[in-house]
Amino acid sequence: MEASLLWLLPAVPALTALTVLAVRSPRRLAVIDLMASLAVFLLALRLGWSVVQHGPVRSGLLGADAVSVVFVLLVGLLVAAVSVYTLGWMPRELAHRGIRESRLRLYYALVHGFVATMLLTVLSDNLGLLWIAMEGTTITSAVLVGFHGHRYGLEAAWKYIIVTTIGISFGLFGTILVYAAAAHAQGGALRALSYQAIAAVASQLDPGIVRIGFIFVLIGYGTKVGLAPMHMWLPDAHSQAPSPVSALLSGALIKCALFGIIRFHTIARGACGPEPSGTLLLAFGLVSVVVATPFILAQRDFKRLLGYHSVEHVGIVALGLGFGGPVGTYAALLHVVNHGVTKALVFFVAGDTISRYRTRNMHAIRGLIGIAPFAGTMLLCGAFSLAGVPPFSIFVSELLVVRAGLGGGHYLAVGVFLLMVAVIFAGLVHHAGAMAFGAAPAGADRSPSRLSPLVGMALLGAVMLLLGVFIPPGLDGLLRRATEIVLG
Amino acid sequence: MSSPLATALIDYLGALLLFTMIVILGSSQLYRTIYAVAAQSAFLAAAAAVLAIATRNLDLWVIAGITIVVKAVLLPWLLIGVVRRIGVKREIEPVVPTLLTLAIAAGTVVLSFQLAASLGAVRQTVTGNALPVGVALTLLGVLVMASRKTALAQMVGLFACENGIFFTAIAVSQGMPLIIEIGVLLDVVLGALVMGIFVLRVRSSVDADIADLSRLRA
Amino acid sequence: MIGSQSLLSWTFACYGAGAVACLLLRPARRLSVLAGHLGILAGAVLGAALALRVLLRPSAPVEAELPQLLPFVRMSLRLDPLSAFFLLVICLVGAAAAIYGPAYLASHGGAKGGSVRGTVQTVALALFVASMALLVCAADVFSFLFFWEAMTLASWALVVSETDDGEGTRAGLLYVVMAHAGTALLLVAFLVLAERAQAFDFAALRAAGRCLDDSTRTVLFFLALAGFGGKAGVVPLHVWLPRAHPAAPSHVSALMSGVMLKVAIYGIVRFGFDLLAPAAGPLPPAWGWTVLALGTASAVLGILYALQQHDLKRLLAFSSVENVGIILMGLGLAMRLARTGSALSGLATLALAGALLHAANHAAFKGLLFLGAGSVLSRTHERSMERLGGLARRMPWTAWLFLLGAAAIAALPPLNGFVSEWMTFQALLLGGVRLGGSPGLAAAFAASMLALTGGLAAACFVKAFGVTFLGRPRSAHTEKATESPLSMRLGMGLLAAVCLAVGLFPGGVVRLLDGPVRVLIAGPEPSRALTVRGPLVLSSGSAPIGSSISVTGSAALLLAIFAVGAVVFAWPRAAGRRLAPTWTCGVSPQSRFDYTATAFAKPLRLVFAALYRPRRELVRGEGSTTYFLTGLRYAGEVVDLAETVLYARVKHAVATLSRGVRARSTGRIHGYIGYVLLALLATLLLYGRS
Amino acid sequence: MPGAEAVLPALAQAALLVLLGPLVSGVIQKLKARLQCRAGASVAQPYRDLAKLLRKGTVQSDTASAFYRAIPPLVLAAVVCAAAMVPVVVLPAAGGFTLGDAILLVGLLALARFLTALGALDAGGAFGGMGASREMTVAPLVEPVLLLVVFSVATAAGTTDLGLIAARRASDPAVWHSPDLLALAAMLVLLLAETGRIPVDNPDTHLELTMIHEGMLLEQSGPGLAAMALASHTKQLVMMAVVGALFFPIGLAPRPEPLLLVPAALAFLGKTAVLALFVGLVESSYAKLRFFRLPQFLGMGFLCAFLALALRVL
Repeated sequence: MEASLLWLLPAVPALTALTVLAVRSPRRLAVIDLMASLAVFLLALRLGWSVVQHGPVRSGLLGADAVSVVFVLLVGLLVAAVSVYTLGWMPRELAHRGIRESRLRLYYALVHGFVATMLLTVLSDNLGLLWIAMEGTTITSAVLVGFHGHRYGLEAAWKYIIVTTIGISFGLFGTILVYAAAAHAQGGALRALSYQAIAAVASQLDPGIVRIGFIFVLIGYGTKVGLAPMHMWLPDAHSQAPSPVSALLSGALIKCALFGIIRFHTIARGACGPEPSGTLLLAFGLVSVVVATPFILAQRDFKRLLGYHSVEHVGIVALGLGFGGPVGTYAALLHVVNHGVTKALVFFVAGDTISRYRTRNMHAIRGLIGIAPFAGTMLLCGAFSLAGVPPFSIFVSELLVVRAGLGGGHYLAVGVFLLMVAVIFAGLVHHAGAMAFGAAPAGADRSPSRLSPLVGMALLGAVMLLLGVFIPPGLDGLLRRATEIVLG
Repeated sequence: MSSPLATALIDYLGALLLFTMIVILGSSQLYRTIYAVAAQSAFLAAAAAVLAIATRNLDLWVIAGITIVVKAVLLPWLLIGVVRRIGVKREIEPVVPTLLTLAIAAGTVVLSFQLAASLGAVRQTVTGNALPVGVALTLLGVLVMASRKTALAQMVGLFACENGIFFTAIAVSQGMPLIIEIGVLLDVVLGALVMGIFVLRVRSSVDADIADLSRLRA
Repeated sequence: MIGSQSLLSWTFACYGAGAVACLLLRPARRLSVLAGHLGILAGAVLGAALALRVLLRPSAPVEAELPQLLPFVRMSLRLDPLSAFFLLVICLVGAAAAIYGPAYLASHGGAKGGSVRGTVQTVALALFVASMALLVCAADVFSFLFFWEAMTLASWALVVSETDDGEGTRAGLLYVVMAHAGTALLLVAFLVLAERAQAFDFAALRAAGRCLDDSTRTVLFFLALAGFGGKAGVVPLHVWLPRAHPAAPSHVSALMSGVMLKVAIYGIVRFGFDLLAPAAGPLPPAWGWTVLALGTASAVLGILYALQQHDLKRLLAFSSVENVGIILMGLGLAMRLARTGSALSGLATLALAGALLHAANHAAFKGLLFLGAGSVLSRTHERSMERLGGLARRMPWTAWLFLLGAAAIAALPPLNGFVSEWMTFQALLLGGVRLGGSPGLAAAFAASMLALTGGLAAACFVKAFGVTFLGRPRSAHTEKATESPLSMRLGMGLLAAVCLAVGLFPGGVVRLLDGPVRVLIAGPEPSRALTVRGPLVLSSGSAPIGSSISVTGSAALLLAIFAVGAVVFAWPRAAGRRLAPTWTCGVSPQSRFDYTATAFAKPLRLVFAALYRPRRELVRGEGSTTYFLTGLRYAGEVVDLAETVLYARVKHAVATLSRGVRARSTGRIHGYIGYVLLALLATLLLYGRS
Repeated sequence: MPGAEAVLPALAQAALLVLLGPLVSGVIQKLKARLQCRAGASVAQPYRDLAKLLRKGTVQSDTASAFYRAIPPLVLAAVVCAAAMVPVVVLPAAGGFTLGDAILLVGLLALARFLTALGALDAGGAFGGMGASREMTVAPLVEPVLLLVVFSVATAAGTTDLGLIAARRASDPAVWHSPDLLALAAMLVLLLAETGRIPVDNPDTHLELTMIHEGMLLEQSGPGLAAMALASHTKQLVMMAVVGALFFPIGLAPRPEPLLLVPAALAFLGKTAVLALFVGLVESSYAKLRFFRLPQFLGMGFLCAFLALALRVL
């Protein structure tokens, strides 16, 4: 049963992608989309439950342990929320000719292909398959980024696909090096690329080559994650994609890439001890947080702002991993979930806002609370959450990250981190406050928004708030086990 | 065929691969770079074949075959097709002056050899100089992409870079598992297709080279 | 008699119930606001009862375990006498605000806002008061930080929701940003300690604090001091305060200025005397001196800037900076003197008691003053004193209550402000004598600065009351002003009663300080040290050294003489009393003849010009010559040095930097690829070799 | 009533100060007149003025609030109350019930000043405002000086209670140190400022440009004005008594017994006469300072006082 779940999860969206190609009517498309996403969500929950109950599941190239389940659950939740949101978002988009009706099914097909590849990424036990799936996500999402077809979209898409493909190739190179080390250690055939097998013998791997392999993987997958200084494509792509896709890109995709890094982090820890990989993650995390700051402060484009925030927050995750120890790793994994949920929520708000004001220039967006109270409130809540203020979820994970850093004695890193967080907080609250309050311009669309986007936002908002004040024992157990796995 | 001979052959092929890469780096002619990358892929296939003979590994034969078909024929053909479609001017004007590029390339190669030298034990597993050559090829491929203005040149660089990876993969441990190899190639082809589409669409909508667009910044 | 445990839970249940009821009844706007405030009132009353019980009966402290929400922390509350004292202060002002609030929101906030604003503000108020009360009860790091941020957010919401113009929003931004930066510092201080303790609860932290090395201890203390000082409005971290406090609804301003600052003081006390205190021996002397210096600077600068404000609420906010400074003076001295041996410990008690008492007093009279300013605002919709005036005849109750507050904050006998300042004076003076040398000189200097502050405060509040309530009205709104409704007057009356009670019977109030002082320093208890000569006499130390006053006695004497004098002077005479216009050299008087706030403060503005950097511009009307003016417009302002010297420059620097960085990044893909390649090469070079 | 034996002398001394207050003003006026080669009014003139004013009716500004009428008695009460804190002829019984110390005295004087200024603003009009503004500008510069002087002496005695200070210093004259000279200098500067004398203020003029204290009384009339005048007379004498208690605690009676009281009273009169002479001489030999020169003048006093304190502490 569990084994079939592994195949089922990617298969459902993949088949959906094929079927929608044959459907024309927008209404039916939307319904199929919603159904498939909910199915994915339920399957993810089922898988998570079974893994929590009976431990890791494997079959062939696929496998799921606590770590991957964390990511699967995140992807499932976001996919469901995105579909709910799309229900009400799409008609308005069609009305504003953002998407032509003739290409609608292509859109849905691509989205589901994208989802399928993401699920495959986090479910693959085979490092090669992981690479293949990740390249798949690049290809599908690149088309989505360029979906609008105007020059900006295409430019962003080109930068995205080229830069990330380069990164991914480095990732492949690193994978091969580790594979070589593994093959050297246990001259095996296909199983040599199996993560489980490699992790099992990690201690016998040659440290030198694994170290180089990890560097390649970190830079390579790090490009896809959006760690500075390989992050530059990210604001372009995330700002040009249609908002639901942006939510998936920022919320889920970069986390899948992180998943890859985490896998190799475990292997590297096994082979060369915690030192090199931890230090590298710490360095890149810190650089990301620092680099993101000025771009957040002096930013005009709403969605680019969010893009740079993704850079900052993957930096925070990397910091957590780099600080290491149970606390740091736990914090990093928790932050993956928290940031995914929050960022998707804020992208939802951004989509609604942009279609109301017909602009993404934040200087032109005023008084959102007045014309869309719920969205405005969500904007503020999301902003505060992103800034790490209780009672929202990110506060908890950031608190833990700081604690891990102080526990590890990285006072300087923590100092820089907190300074940057404070500055970023100023910038973010400034932007959000300016957009939420004040008097809305005359041209703004004051029509009450449809139900489904609000439901989508409310869903994520609820999760955001809940995780801020209460971590369910199930999730806690899952994260703890995942931490053990990551630490090897 | 005995292993030392195979090692020697692999080394020669590695040298050839590097040579072709340098040709790609140095030449300002789009067609020439495309032919060069095709040749490079052919050498790669040859390397695979050599190892296949040496190790009597059937998978490697398959890989060699696929490489010939896909990388030496299909992809170059696709590139040339695109070039014909958009009638891009043959000259590639570099972003970085070619000489400087070559200098950087030299440095990169040295670095990669040094790096490989620093790994003692592992080098036995790798056949000959495959590891440093592979690293060098990969990095140089990216260097090409960074230093060329037109999108097609960047695609060429990307393929060259992947050749480097494949070479390493083959040399390091008789190739990755077959289906993985195939999957990777599949991705490469898909990616190439998508990129081609992008190039064409930009040409048709705004008459510019997609690699030249730089409106999105900061 | 219900147990303290249940009382505790009931207290917060009331706050919660208030908020929920307010949300549920939202359609009926008046009703919902009323319900919310009722909840707050109930919570405040219960909380006060609980606090009094803990303070008066020093039994085992009340403890409560909060449900464990997050897996890695156990949140708990613990009500020891120190917490109880601050809880009492919070509940006192909270109750007054709750009585005052509904009418105020209806007459002022509601006028512009509509139902949504009323509800939002009521809920936020409930959360605000509740989070402050929970904060002082918090017994572990996580709940402390959690309620700390909740307090900030709730007050932020109240600040930005009051007005539609950008002013409130900007003030809120500055406020929340500075608060957050402070929280970051606190985070570090707390977590370092928590790491040493390997636990989150204060008991463990205390144990860990005992065995810190001195440098770490000091670093942590200064981190905490900076974090809390920002919230307390210590110069130069005060810039947010005079913007944010006036922007909120007036009863919230009362809470922010009167109570929230005290919560920050609580943090400093808790950290300095309790968590970070060494196992034995005195605290590091640097602490006391730093706090004393900061306090002195805040006191003098705060009142100097307050003097030059024309916006009534802004003036009050600045004077809060002054009073926090006075509190810190006492704290600093107590830190220096505490546990240094029997001779000085009595003085430490005196200083600490003075500081704590002044914290409570300031809460009372600053709350009263803000409520008074609020009723003026709600009646006239004027905040600038230049356009007020003559209100004493139109709203007498508000006027007299405000006057009481003004006299109290100016430290005039026989009111509470004088009592606490007298204690601080005595502590500084005797401390200076005992310490001798340069430390003594520092204490003496602080004492002289405190004296200067007192004088300036008197001037400031003569201006505040005189220009606002006396003379003739200077605008149409003010002309038509009427007395505020009963509930608002009741709210003010409560606090006024506290001012009088503390002033007249300090001996009784000092008893409440025994518990907190016992918790903090191992000195003699205030009630023993301060009322050696009976409850009606307040003594500093025991005779022959030390001096004593009887505010009660002198108040009685004052009253008696006043009665006699009143009888004599009010005795009916042949030539009775008649009314006549004020003498203005024969011209029939107009309100334009009256002294305005600007005019009143001008001499001091010139005396302290070096500090104020006053800017004034005179604009002559069209076609005026040297001798003949068709019109003259005067504009002048005083800049806050900290703002211009410090913050403006930092802000500018950051902005320039980030713009520069952005300009660097061209959107060319080659650059992107180049960076990736570079990162790889660099990393390989640095980390590749094993 | 606890310690009535301690309170009654205090009240008696306060009454003494109130009664003698006008006389001192009269003496100073007479002295000035003589120095200006005028006959001048009799020393009893202030009493006559008070009696006259008490008989007159009141004219009150129509803009004044209900509080206005309460101000004069309150001010007087505050000053008299302050007077009760100063040992004039009798030292307090050690350890007995004490009404208050120097700080309370300063506080009560501040209260009087506060109320006076409010009364001035209450009537409206420019003169009252001007007077109040100037008074409240001078006050913050004066009060610290007074407190510092008290502190500098108090550090020697270890208490701020004027009675105890006087007792302490009377017991051993060795307590007289060099700092006291500075403190005394500051105190004399202060005396001129607090009593509204030249060079700080000019009690004889009603020119709006020069007056400070008088400006605040412009709208007062009849009994109210009488109260204010009596208050200022008393305050003046209180300040002098403070000087005596702080620096020349000579001849104070340790116990309230007739035999001891007589010399004490004589000593007090002597001290007061000296100070009155000083004030008179200064008034008739100096010109009034420009208002904005005052800070320097008072700053001088502040500096002296602070140095005195510093020397005491160091």
